Amino acid sequence: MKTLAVVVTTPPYSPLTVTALSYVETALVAGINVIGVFFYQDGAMHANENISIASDEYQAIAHWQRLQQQYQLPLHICITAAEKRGIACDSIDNEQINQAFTVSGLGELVELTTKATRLVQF
Amino acid sequence: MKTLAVVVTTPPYSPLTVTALSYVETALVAGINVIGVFFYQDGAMHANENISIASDEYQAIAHWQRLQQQYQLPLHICITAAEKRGIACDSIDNEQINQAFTVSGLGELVELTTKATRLVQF
Amino acid sequence: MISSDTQIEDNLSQQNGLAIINSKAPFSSDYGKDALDVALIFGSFEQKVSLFFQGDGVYQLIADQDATLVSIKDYLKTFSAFEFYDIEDIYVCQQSLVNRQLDEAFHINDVQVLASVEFGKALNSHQHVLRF
Amino acid sequence: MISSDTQIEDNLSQQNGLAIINSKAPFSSDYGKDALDVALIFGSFEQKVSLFFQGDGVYQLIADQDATLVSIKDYLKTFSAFEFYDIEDIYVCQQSLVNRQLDEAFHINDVQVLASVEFGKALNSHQHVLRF
Amino acid sequence: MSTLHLVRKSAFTTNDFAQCLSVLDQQDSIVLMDDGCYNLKHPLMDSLIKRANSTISINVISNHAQARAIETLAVVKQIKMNDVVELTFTHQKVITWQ
Amino acid sequence: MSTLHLVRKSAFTTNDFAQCLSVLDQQDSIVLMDDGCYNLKHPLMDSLIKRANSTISINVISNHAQARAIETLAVVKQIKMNDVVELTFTHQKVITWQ
Repeated sequence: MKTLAVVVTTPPYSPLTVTALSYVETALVAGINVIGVFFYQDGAMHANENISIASDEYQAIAHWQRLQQQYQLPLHICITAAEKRGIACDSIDNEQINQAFTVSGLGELVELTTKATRLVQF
Repeated sequence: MKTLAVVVTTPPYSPLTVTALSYVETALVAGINVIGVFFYQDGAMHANENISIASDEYQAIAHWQRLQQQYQLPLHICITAAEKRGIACDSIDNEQINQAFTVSGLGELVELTTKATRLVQF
Repeated sequence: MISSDTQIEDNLSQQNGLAIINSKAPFSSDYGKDALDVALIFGSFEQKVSLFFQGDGVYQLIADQDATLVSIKDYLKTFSAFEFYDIEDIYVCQQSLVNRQLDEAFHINDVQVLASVEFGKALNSHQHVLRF
Repeated sequence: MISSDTQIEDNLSQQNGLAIINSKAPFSSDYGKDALDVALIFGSFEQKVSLFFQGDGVYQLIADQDATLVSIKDYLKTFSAFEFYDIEDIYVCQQSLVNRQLDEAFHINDVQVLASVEFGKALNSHQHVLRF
Repeated sequence: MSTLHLVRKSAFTTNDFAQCLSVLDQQDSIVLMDDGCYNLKHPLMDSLIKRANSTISINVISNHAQARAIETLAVVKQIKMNDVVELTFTHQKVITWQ
Repeated sequence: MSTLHLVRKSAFTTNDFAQCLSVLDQQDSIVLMDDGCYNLKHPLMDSLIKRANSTISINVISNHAQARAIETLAVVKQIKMNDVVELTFTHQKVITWQ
């Protein structure tokens, strides 16, 4: 079976995240096994629970959340990238991290990469 | 008297913020009246209290804080830019905002610009 | 040392207020929107602001674009409010248009197409410059 | 539809693991450091990883740099650990060096300078590619 | 070992597209997306199209080009996101130029 | 109305420096800083230096160039940050190309 892993390095307030979302959702609808999305660099900001985007603008985070719920799509954020960008990752019951995201290390990227038939970066 | 206003649009984890800091500190040491630094776009992330940069790397935020204390240098963050980047600005006793920074609107940029003899962007 | 001549020149030039250079394409970053927000706030405080479009920034002015096709809120539509905010000086770099094979067809009126030297001169007449 | 031929080719090519293209200069963004972190983690998990330097990315390899002069932690020094992590395939684009008037003097050993076609072929032999 | 190249940046501003073209192989395909659509009007595109005996497939995501009011060229195939997903698996790997 | 131009980007990667040069006036000064130091080796610099009767002052922040192992040119003045602060006020305005 063909598997896909996706790396997102653009922040949630960038219009470029729309393209990443559209690609991942299209793959899921087509029945591709998307084994995970790894948010690295500015992509880690997607997991910041306090991000507030004007309601008339594209709600990238809500859309990722929806994909996570609907398809059990694993969304990993890189802990180092997140902490550098002001998301405290140390507490257990963390109010700053959006619950749709899993705090992971770069080791998760290794796992996704070795398991995936294709790795695509956005 | 010559007055200077500075706009910072680069994030605290970018090496480019070192240059901005060096410029502002040099101006202050030279006795220039720096009427304020306005952090806009990714620059707003400087005010995120939870940012954790490895201790062996350049501590940009601590240096800005030092300049604020030593020279009473006003550090403004743009509220819209900050909220987009996950810094909640609505509460009164805000634990997420570094106390060295003042939450401001773009109107503050207008004021700085009209008062300053020179406006420099970093 | 600051001469009094410089001071006078400063005060005179201050009449021309802020120039904002737009250098980024409209739909791949927040730069265009962030620059627009600055322009409108200066306008609403009745401070003189002029807009310059150069490089890929010229794409912000091109007619017939539709951000909704890529699910983005169309902030370019707000450009039509420039008149209301007394933002009257809108300059576009002709060379940037030519390089990109773009016609002088814009989605707002009163855009002034300038050759590089004139574009530079218009920029030069301002007291402060921000670039996005 | 996925042919079984493709599947076989995939499994074979997987031998070559991950290629990381470095395209950014070292001291103005985190890209170089972020790419390095990925390379080292692949190395420590004993996964094959190769490094490619192209465009301004070639500046990451140039000898005699000193990040401490601009108060930055010198992550380039960690490049000397590549051997320890079994990262052996380090390629640099010759044309990028020539364009920048750079000599083939690097701060690590065993850097392979390749013309564009060979650089492309080396890249092509990898299963996955990330670019920073 | 064919590669799918996703081009997301304008060649008028950065050299990412030039770097992509320098490693391009005959079996490869290009998808212009996001600001990469602007490259349809760039001199690099002319030289790519004129490459003798080129077997390289050039595609553009139609709504990305249309949003930007960029006219596409006859030799460039207009595709949608489901085509990009399909191309992902008909090529052996993907490189994103952004 | 002289302008101080702070150039922070490599012309090998982006076109910011080219845009700067297109609006440059005879009384202006340039400071190469951060990745702008790489422009010392760029063809655009050659043409700038060769401009007939040029009165444009070209400067580079010495530690920024040295950190990058970039040799400076004889016609380019090596300066420090306090010079940049001084130039800020001996020119009528500052444009940052980043």
